[in-house]
Amino acid sequence: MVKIFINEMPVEIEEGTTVLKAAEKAGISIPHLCYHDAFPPEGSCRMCLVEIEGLPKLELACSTRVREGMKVFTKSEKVVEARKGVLEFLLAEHPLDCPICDKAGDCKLQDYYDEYGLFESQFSEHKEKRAKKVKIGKNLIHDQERCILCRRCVRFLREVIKTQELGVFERGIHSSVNIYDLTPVNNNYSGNLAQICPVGAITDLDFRFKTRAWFLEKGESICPLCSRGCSIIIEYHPGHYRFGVPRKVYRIHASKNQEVNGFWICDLGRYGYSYLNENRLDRIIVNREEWRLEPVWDIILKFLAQKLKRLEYRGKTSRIALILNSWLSNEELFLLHKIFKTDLNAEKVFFADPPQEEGDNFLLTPERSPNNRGAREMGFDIKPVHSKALAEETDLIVAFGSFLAEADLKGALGKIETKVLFTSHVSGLNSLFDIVLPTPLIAEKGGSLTNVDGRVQKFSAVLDPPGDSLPEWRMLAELGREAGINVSFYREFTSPEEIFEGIGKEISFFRVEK
Amino acid sequence: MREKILTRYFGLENFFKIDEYLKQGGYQAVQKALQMKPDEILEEVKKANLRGRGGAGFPAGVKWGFVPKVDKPKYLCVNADEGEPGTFKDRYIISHNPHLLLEGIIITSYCVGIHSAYIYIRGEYEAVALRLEGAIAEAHEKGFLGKNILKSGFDLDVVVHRGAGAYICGEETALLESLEGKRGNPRLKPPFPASVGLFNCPTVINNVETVSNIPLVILNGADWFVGKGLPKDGGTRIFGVSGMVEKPGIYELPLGTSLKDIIFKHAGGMKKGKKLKAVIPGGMSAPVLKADEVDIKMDFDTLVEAGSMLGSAAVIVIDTGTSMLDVLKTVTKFYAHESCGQCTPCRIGTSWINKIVKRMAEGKGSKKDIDNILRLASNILGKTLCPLGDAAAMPILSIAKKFRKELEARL
Amino acid sequence: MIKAIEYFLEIIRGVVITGRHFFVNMFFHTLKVLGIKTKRKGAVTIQYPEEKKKIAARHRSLHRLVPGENGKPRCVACMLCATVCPSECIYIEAAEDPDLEMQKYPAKFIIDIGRCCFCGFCVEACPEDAIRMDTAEVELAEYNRDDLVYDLDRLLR
Amino acid sequence: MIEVLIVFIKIICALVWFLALTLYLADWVERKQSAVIHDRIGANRASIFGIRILGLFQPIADAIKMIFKEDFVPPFSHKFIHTIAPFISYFFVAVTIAAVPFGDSIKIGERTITLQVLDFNVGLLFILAMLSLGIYGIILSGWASNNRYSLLGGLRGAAQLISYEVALGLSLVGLIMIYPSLQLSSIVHSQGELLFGFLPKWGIFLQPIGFLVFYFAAIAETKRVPFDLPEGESEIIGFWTEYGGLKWGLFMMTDGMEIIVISALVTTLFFGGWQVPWLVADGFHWPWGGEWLLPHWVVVLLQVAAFNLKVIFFCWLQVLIRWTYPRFRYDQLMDFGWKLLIPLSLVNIVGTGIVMSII
Repeated sequence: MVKIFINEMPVEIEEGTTVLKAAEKAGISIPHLCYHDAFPPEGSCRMCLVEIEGLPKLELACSTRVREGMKVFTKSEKVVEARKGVLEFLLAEHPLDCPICDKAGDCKLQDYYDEYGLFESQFSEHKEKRAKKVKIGKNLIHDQERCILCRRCVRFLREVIKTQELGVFERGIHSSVNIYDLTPVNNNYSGNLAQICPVGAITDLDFRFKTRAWFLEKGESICPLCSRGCSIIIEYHPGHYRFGVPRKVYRIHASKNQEVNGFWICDLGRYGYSYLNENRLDRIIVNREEWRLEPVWDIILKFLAQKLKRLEYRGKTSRIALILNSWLSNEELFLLHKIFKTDLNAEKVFFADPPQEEGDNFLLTPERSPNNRGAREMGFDIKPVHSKALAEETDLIVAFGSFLAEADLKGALGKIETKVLFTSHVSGLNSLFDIVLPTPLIAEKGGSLTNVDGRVQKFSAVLDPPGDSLPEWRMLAELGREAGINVSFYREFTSPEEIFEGIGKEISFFRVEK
Repeated sequence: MREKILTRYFGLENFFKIDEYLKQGGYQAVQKALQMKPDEILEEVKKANLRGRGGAGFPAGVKWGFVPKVDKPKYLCVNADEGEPGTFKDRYIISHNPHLLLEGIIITSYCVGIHSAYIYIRGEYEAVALRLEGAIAEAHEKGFLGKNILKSGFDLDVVVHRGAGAYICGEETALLESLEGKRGNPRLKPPFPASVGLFNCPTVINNVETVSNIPLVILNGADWFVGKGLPKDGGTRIFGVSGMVEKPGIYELPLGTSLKDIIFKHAGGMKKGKKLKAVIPGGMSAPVLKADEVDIKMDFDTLVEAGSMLGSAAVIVIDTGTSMLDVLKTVTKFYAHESCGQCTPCRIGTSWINKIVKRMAEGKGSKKDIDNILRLASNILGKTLCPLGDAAAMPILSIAKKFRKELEARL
Repeated sequence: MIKAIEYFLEIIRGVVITGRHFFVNMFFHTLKVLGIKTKRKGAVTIQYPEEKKKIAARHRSLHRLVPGENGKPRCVACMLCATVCPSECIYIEAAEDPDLEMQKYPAKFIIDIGRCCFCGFCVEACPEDAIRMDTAEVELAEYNRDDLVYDLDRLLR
Repeated sequence: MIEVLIVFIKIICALVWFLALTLYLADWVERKQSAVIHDRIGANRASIFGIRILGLFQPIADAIKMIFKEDFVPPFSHKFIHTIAPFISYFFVAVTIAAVPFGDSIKIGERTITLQVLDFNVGLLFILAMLSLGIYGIILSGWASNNRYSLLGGLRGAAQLISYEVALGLSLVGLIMIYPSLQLSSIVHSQGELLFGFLPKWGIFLQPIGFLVFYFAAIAETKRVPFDLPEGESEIIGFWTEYGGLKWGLFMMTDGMEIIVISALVTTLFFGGWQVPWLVADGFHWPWGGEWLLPHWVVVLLQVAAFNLKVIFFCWLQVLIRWTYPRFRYDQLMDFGWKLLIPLSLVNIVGTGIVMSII
């Protein structure tokens, strides 16, 4: 540990840290454009210049390491003047079309201008004319005029993905980032380029011009599209009621999580958010009119609990079939295990997961569901749906998710008396079951997931679930209480945290070390 | 006292051939050096106060001393990328006396423990490069290069690498990048090339003239060498005089010679009918001196005191018939063209200033433009990644300050 | 006591003032009914649908989208108007402009006049001077709320 | 039989007169007069086949509109009372007109017909009683609406009317003392006499303080600005908040009729009723000597016209006052009634008594 002074404020910091990081830790932000935590410093933007006592020139905060007793000034007159100068240069060649730039609102250059610039333009020459719409990848458009040549994109492809599709061409004022010989950036991590670009040079075709950054609300969640469990930021618009525009997720960004995904997410997770927007089931469907059930949660739950009680009373609990999936959170799987395995001793438990696909060696895993590991640790035997076994001697089937193959089930379901489906989406399955209950997705409820490496990560609701949807854990805890088999056990479960504590008491894998 | 030590035999025919060179007592320094211990050589060089001839004037011995003793290959890069406008000394050295350079390379490599040396030569010097390659081949033949040099057990290979014509590759780290086969962009310092250089290995980078001085130091001793120049600044210097003088060319003179003497005594004075207006004393990147400032000693420290620099000691003489605006235009055009585009102030600043100067030359300028140029140039100065930014800003600043009246008159 | 007298005097004065207005105006009304022309009218009112007051140049009336040289709206779909709108009555959907030089254009531009409070912020916010409130149209009543939702075709003029 | 027919005809005539005056005085005149005071033009849009004539069709249009509006009874209200309340209000004002003399008597053939629906001997008491009963309409409407604001309005109305009832009654005591009768026709006849040989013996000359108190109290009785506390548009919105359509129209008509009743009362009691100065049954008898004899029907016509003109003038005056003054505050209203008008009327009674006993 060394002691340094930033703006005359003493800061204790580990040796070898850069001034920039030290300042960040002390709560002082030093503007920087080319520096990114994931890469070694490049020092080309010259925004992070700071004054260090005893040195004649201004030094780069991003590359200068701390020394004992170093005195750093981040806001001295000299520094501010230098930053103004650099900003002036950057803006001289940067188009001032923020109103139509997609980055406006979370553009670093804009922020720094707001903080340090606010000068009148002295630039009376013509800006260099460059290509405005270069398609550099399947989802990426590069605006060479807006590019400030921080080369984050080049370094990302060189140092993280190692595919090196991008390079800097020409020199001096004519320098521009481009692809080599018509080989566009088509790797599975191309979307990260748009996210790390500090200005609006690389934009995402998927998000481009759809909305403005400041209309969006954001929240942190976990990507459920593979078992890696990357941290993501979901950005969505709450909806424009008067114009009939519903709530819509607009984009997904990678969130920083050193232990799992670093700073990146794959394109599958980034662009595969349409499941949150489209085809959502938002009301309870009762297909059996003769039951005269009002589509209200309380009534349906009481009805289900009644069914379970009756089966238990008759000793026919083995005639219950359960189809689960790995999109369920640890808490929900635990409750399901408790109710159906421990309490009711159901034997027919199947898993219907999305089929495995090829993974890559970086983040994407072959399993395309978020909680496979969790289900295994919970004590479930992961078997695919066996329609023959399912059809025989079954009175009640409770299925979760919309990953079931419709064709396989059609024949099997015919003989079963009561069929209940919990699903988040409208699909052909909905007509096969007697009762269809809407459920929220990972981004719309709280809970925890176990990723492929056995890391348990908690998440909380970002979006409001559509319509009547009720989180499965809540419904299951209620069902456990209503069924009346082990009432006192289920009574204390009123939040995912409480359930998680309950899991920890029973399964050592989920125990939190205190 | 005009004693040539480096350029002593430049007039001789076929001196670049190894036979002729050996006849004049060549490669004796190598023989002497190989019998010395590397540390002794280092001591000797340090004592000789040999300062780098590339422009920055960093003592060569000290630079070698920075090379860490690690178990990694080490490299020597000889910077022959002579891109500075007005400078042509290295070309003369290589084309007239390539073996002196090779001798210096061998001694340096032996001293630091290097087994491969690179000569990064400017792309435009085609004939010079060919001559150098010929010389290397001859040296190989005679056993001065290759495996087991002069049976001392010391191996050395020398490779000539030709640049592709970028000024920035004269900057040491950009030169390394270029040698590695990458785009010639300067690296962030620290780490300095002495510890992390070519292929991430410790690397010594020296100018052709510096290396060429090594054999003289070894052969004649440090004290003799210091005696040829100033106490802090050993040896002679090759001044390349160009511009409106009667006899432009290279002049080997001791450091500390007056600039006035160089122009009027050695270079034969101004051309007929021309009057001195300004001098750029150290290559284009050096701040300009006005006619009344030429009575100045040409050495590193005095010139820095006077607000200029010795640089590559290329004296460019400007007469009253030349408009300073045109000089400025040439300077800005050159730097705007040669900026590598990596860091912001240099990439945009040089081109911006160039645009303003171009407009001024078209007669569309205003007084505000000169203020603007001054402001922009000082925004570049000291804020760039490599010295190119400073090199661009300094002459612009000096011209705009010292000849402001003239510039304003041209508006 | 004096206060009470003053009070009554004021009461009487009030009646006198209103009475004076009544008789003076009545006199001119009577002249008019009798067909005698006078410069002065008995009332300052404008008979609205027949006579219309000239709308001042700065008056904020119905919005319009200014067409550019090619007849398409000048709007670049930056959504600053929608951002600044305090009553959230502007809705824009942008689309990529096929022109390589241009960025985007409004595929949908909807103003819900029923919500609009005519503050004119959208006009001030517009960087392209593409939206103006100078149509001098102030009669915007409709029988149906949905008819008050104006789309691009209706606004472009 | 013929007597009944005559009374019936008199009732019809009185009601038609009343309705026409209500419509045109309370609606058209009020709109137009306020407009003229305000430098406006006033309602002039209602037209029949494009003919507008100064907006004279406006009252008809208003009436049609009110008739065809939805007759809304709010839920939770007391439906019966809610419906009956405006009728109570209307009825008690409408019956007061029975005691008002429009003129002296007319001789048609053998028969002498008094131009009065019914010549009560307690006409004055009857009118006061009927006006007081009108309060019920207000209270009931406020209560039946089951709306706090309506109830507040109704209660305020009741409090206000009861307060001013006292001053109203007391202010007339002096008059009754001078013309020792409660019969309105007899009071009017008495006002035909001359004082000092030239001044008509009108109530205004004999009872100026009585007139002032009566007039203020009477305006307060009509619940119009500046005494419109029961309505109070800006604060409590009033007892008729929950009324619409024709029921609300009835309240409005009650309002208009009250203006006319008050004007008729003022005319009758203080301005000689149908009396024209110096006009007696056979023509003018000027106080400076000489006379201008007129036939009987001309005299009757003059008397009826005089009565109507006086009524119209007082209506005009009330409208002028209504468009001139701002509303009283509630405490000011109560102060005015209890602390000024009632003591003043008591002083007036005592003063009248003293003067009468001296003379």
